[in-house]
Amino acid sequence: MTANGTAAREGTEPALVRLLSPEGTRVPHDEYSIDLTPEQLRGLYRDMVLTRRFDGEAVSLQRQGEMGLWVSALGQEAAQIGSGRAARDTDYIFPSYREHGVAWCRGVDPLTLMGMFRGVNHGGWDPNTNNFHLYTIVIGPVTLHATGYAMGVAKDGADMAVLSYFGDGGSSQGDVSEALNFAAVNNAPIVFICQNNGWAISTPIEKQTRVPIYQRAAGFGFPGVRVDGNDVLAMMAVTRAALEHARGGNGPFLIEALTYRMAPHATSDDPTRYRFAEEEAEWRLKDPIARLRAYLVNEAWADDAYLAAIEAEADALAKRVRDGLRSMPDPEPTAFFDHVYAEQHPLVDEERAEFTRYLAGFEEGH
Amino acid sequence: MTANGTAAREGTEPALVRLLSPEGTRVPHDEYSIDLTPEQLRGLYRDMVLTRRFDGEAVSLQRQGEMGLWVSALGQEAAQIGSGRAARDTDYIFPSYREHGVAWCRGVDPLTLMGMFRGVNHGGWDPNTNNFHLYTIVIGPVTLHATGYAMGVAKDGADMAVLSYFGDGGSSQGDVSEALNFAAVNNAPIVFICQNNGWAISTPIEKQTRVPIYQRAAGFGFPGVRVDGNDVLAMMAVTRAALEHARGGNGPFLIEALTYRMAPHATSDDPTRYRFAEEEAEWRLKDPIARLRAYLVNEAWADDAYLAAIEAEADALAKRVRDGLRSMPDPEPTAFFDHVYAEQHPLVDEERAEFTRYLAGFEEGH
Amino acid sequence: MAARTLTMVKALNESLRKAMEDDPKVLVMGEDVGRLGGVFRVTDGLQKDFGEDRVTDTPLAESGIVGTAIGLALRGYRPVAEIQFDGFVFPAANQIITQLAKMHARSLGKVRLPVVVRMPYGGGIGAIEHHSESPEAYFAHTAGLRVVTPSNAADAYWMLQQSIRSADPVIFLEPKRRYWERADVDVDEMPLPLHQARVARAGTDLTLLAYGPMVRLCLDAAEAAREDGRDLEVVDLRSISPIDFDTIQASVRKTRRLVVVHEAPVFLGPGSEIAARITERCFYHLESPVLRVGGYHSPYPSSRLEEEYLPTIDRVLDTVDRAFAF
Amino acid sequence: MAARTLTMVKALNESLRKAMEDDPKVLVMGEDVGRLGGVFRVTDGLQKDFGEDRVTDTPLAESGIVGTAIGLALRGYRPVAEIQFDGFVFPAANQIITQLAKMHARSLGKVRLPVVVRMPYGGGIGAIEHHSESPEAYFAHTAGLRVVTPSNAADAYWMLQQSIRSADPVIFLEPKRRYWERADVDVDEMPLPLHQARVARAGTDLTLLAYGPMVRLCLDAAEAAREDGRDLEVVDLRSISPIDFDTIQASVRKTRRLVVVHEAPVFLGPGSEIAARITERCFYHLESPVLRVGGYHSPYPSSRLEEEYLPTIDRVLDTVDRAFAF
Ligand SMILES: Cc1ncc(C[n+]2csc(CCOP(=O)(O)OP(=O)(O)O)c2C)c(N)n1
Ligand SMILES: Cc1ncc(C[n+]2csc(CCOP(=O)(O)OP(=O)(O)O)c2C)c(N)n1
Ligand SMILES: [Mg+2]
Ligand SMILES: [Mg+2]
Repeated sequence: MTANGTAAREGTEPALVRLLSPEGTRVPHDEYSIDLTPEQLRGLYRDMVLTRRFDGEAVSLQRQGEMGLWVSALGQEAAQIGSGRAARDTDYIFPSYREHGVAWCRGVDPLTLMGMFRGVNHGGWDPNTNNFHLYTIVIGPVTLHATGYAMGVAKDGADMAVLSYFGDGGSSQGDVSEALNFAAVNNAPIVFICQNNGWAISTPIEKQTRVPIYQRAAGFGFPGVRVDGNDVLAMMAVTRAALEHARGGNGPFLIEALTYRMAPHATSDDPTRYRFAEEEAEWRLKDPIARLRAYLVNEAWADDAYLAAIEAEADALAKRVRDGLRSMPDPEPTAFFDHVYAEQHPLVDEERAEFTRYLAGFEEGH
Repeated sequence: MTANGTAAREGTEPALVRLLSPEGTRVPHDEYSIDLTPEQLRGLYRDMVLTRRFDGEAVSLQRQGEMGLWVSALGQEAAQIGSGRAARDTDYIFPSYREHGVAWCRGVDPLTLMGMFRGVNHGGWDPNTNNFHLYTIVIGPVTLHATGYAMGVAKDGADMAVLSYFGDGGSSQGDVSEALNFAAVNNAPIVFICQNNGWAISTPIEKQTRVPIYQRAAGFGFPGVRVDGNDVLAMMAVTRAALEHARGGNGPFLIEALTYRMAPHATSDDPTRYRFAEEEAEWRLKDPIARLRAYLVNEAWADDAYLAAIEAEADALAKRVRDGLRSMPDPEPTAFFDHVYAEQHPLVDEERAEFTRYLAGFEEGH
Repeated sequence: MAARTLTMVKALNESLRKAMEDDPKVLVMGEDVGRLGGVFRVTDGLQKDFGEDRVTDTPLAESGIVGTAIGLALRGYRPVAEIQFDGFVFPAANQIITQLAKMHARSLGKVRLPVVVRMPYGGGIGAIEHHSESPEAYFAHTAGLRVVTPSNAADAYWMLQQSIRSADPVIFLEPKRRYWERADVDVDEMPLPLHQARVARAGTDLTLLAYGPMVRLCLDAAEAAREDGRDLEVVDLRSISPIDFDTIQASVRKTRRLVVVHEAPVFLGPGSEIAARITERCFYHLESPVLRVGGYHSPYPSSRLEEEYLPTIDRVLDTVDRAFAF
Repeated sequence: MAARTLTMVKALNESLRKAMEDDPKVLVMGEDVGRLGGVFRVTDGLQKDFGEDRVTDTPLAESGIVGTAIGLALRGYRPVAEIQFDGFVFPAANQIITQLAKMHARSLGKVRLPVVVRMPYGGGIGAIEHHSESPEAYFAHTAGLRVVTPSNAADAYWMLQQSIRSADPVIFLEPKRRYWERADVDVDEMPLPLHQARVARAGTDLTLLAYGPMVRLCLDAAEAAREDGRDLEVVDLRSISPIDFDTIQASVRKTRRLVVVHEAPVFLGPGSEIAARITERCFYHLESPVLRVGGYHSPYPSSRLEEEYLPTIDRVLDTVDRAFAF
């Protein structure tokens, strides 16, 4: 199938920022460093385990018919938790549609994310509650929303920055390039994070770009860095630095997180059609959670009891999600008329009235 | 008005390729060189003078009401003639809408270009006659057409390359970035030429990009070079090399031609509203034609008689254009129905018949 | 304060100025809106008075303009984004159709996007390709957008005020060939609601329905028809989405005949919806089918043919004749 | 060769295969059309058999897909470009509307762009946002494009053949909820012309007009109506631009009543043009106004509401009742 080794995919060139080896040992780095307490490290571990758990539960629930679709973040926990935890609550985040780990860091209830995949809404949450924007299914446009938001932040002189996520596939969209350029020209306080998980559905990164995506940034005039996206410490360190760079009035920053989509693209997808199991197996060795666990255990910052407690918490979360999803109510039959406009609209009123009349007649056994 | 000195505008950094100084003396260059006969140099001179002349005549004719609009290429003759003459007849060229000098190199009659500005058509020439595509008014999309064409050339294994022109303003369009990426990923035989003439209507280059546009190329994985766009020799040398690079199967190449739009954006524009006359005066010192003339005269490759002969030829061309434009007929009143589709179409037929009936009734004094 | 006589360009300019004075969150953005004041000078002087931070020349990228306007609206601003010409709105189509129009519904009402997208539209000024198009049907078909267009300077002033104050995104279409026509503008007078149509001329025999650039033409046609002894009513639609069907219906129940006139192509143009719905509402009142005069199923032609392509008084009157011939 | 029973997906797949065998200039391109065979497997196996050079996975950029397809067509190829889902066509709107549709006219006929843009469209499969939309009106309003949609596997096979052979650009809409329905496909049988409508069921009392996904629904509605003693004719439009008004007119002159059914929003949807034009053509024949059943003026809702949003047999029959009540 796909040749694995072009510059676009290669994870070994010197530019890659890594602070924790796949074996769980600390790696020094000249430019980026991080010093976390055991408590903080355990927090990251917990975040990743819980994210993986509710994500996996979502896959099961989809299979059981509780959702039409689910897009799993399996394998990308470090990229998401590391960056998500690097942001301050006051920073504003624009996800793509797979950032369940980032949502978790913002305090968004996993059930909130599931409404759209169940089909009861298209998102429906209030972005301002957690400074976490809605998922956007059309790939590309949201990076410009994030950029515009950051331009507004600059106008306000607010002490905050914006995080904007996109995928390796997304990097090809004209809107993403326009976002990089608008951000550069306006010196906007925004950090772009490209999770390069190797695949856009069945399209490998080699067909998406000829060079690593972080290089795009220099082409628009700002710094870009490639990070080991399965290394939660590196992700956190670099995202922190990038956000500080942005908050400090130095303009945008691009982080390419080199990671891997361990699951199918979505529950409807069949990756055996386009990629080798060997590739997945290879990446399993770089698992972000196993890596941090090894570090914690080696340093004796986590023992079996601790790990078991996290598992128990994960079980409880899974159960809560399962119960919550199963009992998530359907919307009212006329709900789709309700928010087309913020202000009164005669056509919507007329159609709603007509439909309501129809429904009533129908129920009377018309 | 506009601060003149950011990296995006700066014309003095070492990267700039220049082979002929503004004073008309040859400058050596490590990577790019060119060796032309006096005959060839005189040819370039003639091309530039004739282009400037018919372009200037077009401005006058527009003022006299013979055209609704004209977009002058004044000041950009070297960028256009140097690159246009570097291409082989078999190469295929996709202009933007201001490449009158390139059209001239392809043997496209200036009058052919004027139809759209007169309003008798939207272009209407056959691109295959001179391997010179139609002008495209919407900025951006044509760079993708050029890329697709080049992808086709690669499929055919043909010994040729594609030249695709866009402006500094155009560089911001998502389509242009998509074109750079598609070209890179497909290793397409295409040379992009960005004529950075400092302005997109009233928008200075500093508001368009934070860094020189040639750097965009590296971000997508292929070489880019900034050239003194008022130096016809440098333009020719670099474009030749770039086309050879592309024809040789090495993929795309981006040339940023640093030049200046000496005229208003279009005949309808008033540049005194947004830029200083000093800036124009400064660039007048770098005039591409004066520069080559100085070189020719210094080397005694052109004398007064030669220069006068070219002026006479220019006068004749201007007269031919003037006469030709003035007698350019209006299209038939129903012409706009004729080429909506290549194959029969009932709605168009119905509307044409209706309109013809209406016209006939009207003429009968209905 | 008494009414002043202003061109539509000046009325729009003053309306923007007023909105920016009233609300510091109002921003103006687009290609060349700053120092140049826009290619039609609608934003003339605004950057000078309000600064580059509120009146911004953007890079040349329409998707970027609308996309960052959405982001600015998410941050609490009220951007008024200019698209330089009708034919250049399509690079922004995705932002407008899948994002701007849908985010309020997507968020179940939690996100409002009070963005105005202004653009000159329509033909008749002898321009080159893409500078004379009438793309209103694309936007009117899109739920979540409001689409309005003034026909005169007074409406231009007030409808722009109302559009900027709207909590919903508004596509604001400016009939460029009327930019230089003057009208009395009373900046104190209470306006009509944004989406209400207006009977521009009362008549009894047939209703001419138009909006934007075609209202003036229809008024002239009505004058001409008077010589033939026909008393035509002219309705200025003003809003293309939503459409004020009640006002049209009232007119048609009275006149019993309707001709819709617009520059946009007839095929699936706004007139098709009006014809369909008014026929349903007035089935027993209509003495002739609703007839339409508009652009043909062709790209907008080169300027030497635009008089042929566009509705003229004669084509309107010809169609009026056809209506009476039923 | 006798007819074989194929799903629509398989019929489309075989049609592409046939076109690629017949003409080496035919290319297939889009996101995931290669090894994966497309998310619906319409291009299954084609890359294996024709190579990466003719069946190409593109970067994720719809404007890039259509834009490079145009360039390939300029070079003499006949690209069949896939847009993965209806809701993702809008990034390509500018390429489709200002370039693909207009280049033939711009060149006074010297440039032909035989590009087919295929896309699955419509709802009913329980998908998330943007995977169930019906954008046909945007394209049908655009002069220079042809817009067609099969309702069954046999039409899918033949109409795709015809679209690929067309000298004009064709927007080819595939009713995704019918992808897995089977029909007899005779690959030797002479097809109808691409733009001709087909009477799918003869009847006398009222005409149901539909296309793509709604044809099956209308046939079922007609069956149900028979129980009420009403004999409905069902016309499968097949082509949304141009529209075969002659076939519709013949049907309506016979039945004297018309109901148009589509998933696209009713407001400025294809039904509006059909209503307007058929009313004009059949003014004295119609016993009730042309009525329309379709999507509401709302973004396509989340899947738990799509049964409410979409036309159903009951809503069609309710509208038929309304037509008879006039
Ligand atoms: C504009 C657009 N085109 C196509 C799609 C269909 N689609 C959904 S996900 C996907 C691949 C995305 O890949 P990438 O950006 O790498 O993100 P990932 O799924 O790997 O997280 C595609 C093509 C879409 N959602 N939006
Ligand atoms: C998509 C699009 N948006 C806006 C315009 C209007 N417009 C015409 S030329 C121009 C400036 C172009 O600047 P640049 O690309 O630098 O080319 P130049 O005119 O300097 O040659 C603009 C904004 C257009 N033609 N197309
Ligand atoms: Mg990916
Ligand atoms: Mg320029």
